[in-house]
Amino acid sequence: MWLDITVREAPFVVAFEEERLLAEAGDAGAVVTFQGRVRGHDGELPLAALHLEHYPGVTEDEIARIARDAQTRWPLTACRVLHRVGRLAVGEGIVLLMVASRHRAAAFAAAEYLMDYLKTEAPFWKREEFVDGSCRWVDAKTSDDEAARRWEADA
Amino acid sequence: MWLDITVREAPFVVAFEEERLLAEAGDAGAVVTFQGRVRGHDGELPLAALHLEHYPGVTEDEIARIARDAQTRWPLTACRVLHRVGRLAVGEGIVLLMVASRHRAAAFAAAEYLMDYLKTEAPFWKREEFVDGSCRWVDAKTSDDEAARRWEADA
Amino acid sequence: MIRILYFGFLREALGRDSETLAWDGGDSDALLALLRERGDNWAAALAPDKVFRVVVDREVRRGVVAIPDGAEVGILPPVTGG
Amino acid sequence: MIRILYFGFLREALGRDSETLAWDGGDSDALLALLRERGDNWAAALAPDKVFRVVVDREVRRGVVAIPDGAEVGILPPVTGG
Repeated sequence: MWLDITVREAPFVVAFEEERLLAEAGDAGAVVTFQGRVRGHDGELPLAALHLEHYPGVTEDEIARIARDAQTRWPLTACRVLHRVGRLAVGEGIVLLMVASRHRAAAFAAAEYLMDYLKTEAPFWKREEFVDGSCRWVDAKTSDDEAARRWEADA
Repeated sequence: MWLDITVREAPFVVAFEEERLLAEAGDAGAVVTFQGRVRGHDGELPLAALHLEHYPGVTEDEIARIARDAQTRWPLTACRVLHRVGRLAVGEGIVLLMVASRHRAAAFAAAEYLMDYLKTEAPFWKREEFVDGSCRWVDAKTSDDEAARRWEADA
Repeated sequence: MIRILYFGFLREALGRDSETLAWDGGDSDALLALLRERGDNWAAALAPDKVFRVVVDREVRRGVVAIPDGAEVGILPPVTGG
Repeated sequence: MIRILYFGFLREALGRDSETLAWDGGDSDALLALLRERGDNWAAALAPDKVFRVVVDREVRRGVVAIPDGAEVGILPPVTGG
């Protein structure tokens, strides 16, 4: 499996990442891409931006571990994870995940697995910046833990 | 929900389709993209191309029906389906599906649902062209029917 | 008279894309039975597991459908898209 | 001596990014207990449900981990990426 992991401030260009992945994906019949983007609202409050921080080095290692876990479960040919940090304005991309496999069921399952674990295991922290200038750390969601736990039964 | 369905011979450019979808997707936090591509082998036989045909008019209506079914199950903000027909060489894209929603679980589920039904309900037929020049119609897969049926229990 | 369209492997198996047929009325099962009587290759190509759906006037409905005079009738083998 | 790094809301709650601490050895539970004794705001910020993981020398291990002298210790609140 070709695996490439990046954590950075700069935006991502999906077309560029897709071209790289396809060049390495071998005889893949299915490519699943997930993009997470900054939404303009949290509940009723209008958001201006998110601030993301992480634990350099540890983050990349954790993502690699998660991706290799996925590889033991599904026959993946290529995997790209790009997660941004810093100040991300509403509408900007936060995370780009691309998974290639021979068949679609494996590509979908691996992409969901990776996102569930990325949300619950990788050391990223989000702070919301509202349009009124106030800031608030985002609480970890119980629903994310539950999403990640559903894979344990299959292990 | 913004919905756009195209069946055509011309290739797709993911970046172009993504830009259109994001412009219409409103406050979507999650975009899931599926690309199906022509694989170079069927079993041990090396493939040169696939030939796809469909039932014009009926195909587009069926895809729209499937997409509206998905919309009743998950809160989607935008959906784009582009399915190619004609002769598609190895490595070329066959189908592009993009789904936008506020949250990732809905976007993933809707994308899988759409692909499962696209495989089992939409009137497309594939013929394989092998490198030795011989051709063979692809048989419908029992696994695809099973994939589509798993959604019925949730209905 | 009805107009029949054949798709996928049926075109090759039956040696035609389409045909026009005299029609006294009836449903899709009656039409399939009539066509299967044309010979072994028709009976084999249009066996129940080879016909996914019969579409009348481009309106998709499941199961047996009525075919009025003047209809366009699409005979669809199992689909293999995506 | 160990070097402690704080992440996420802990930086604001504890008023620091990092610190250097004299260390006689022990595990991550011992370190957390020591830090919680510094006062109510430390005990609240480092309550069990607020500490997702303690990472020693950038090697992620689950549960209680040994902390040798000279280690870099990351104290991670529940993560919220993706």
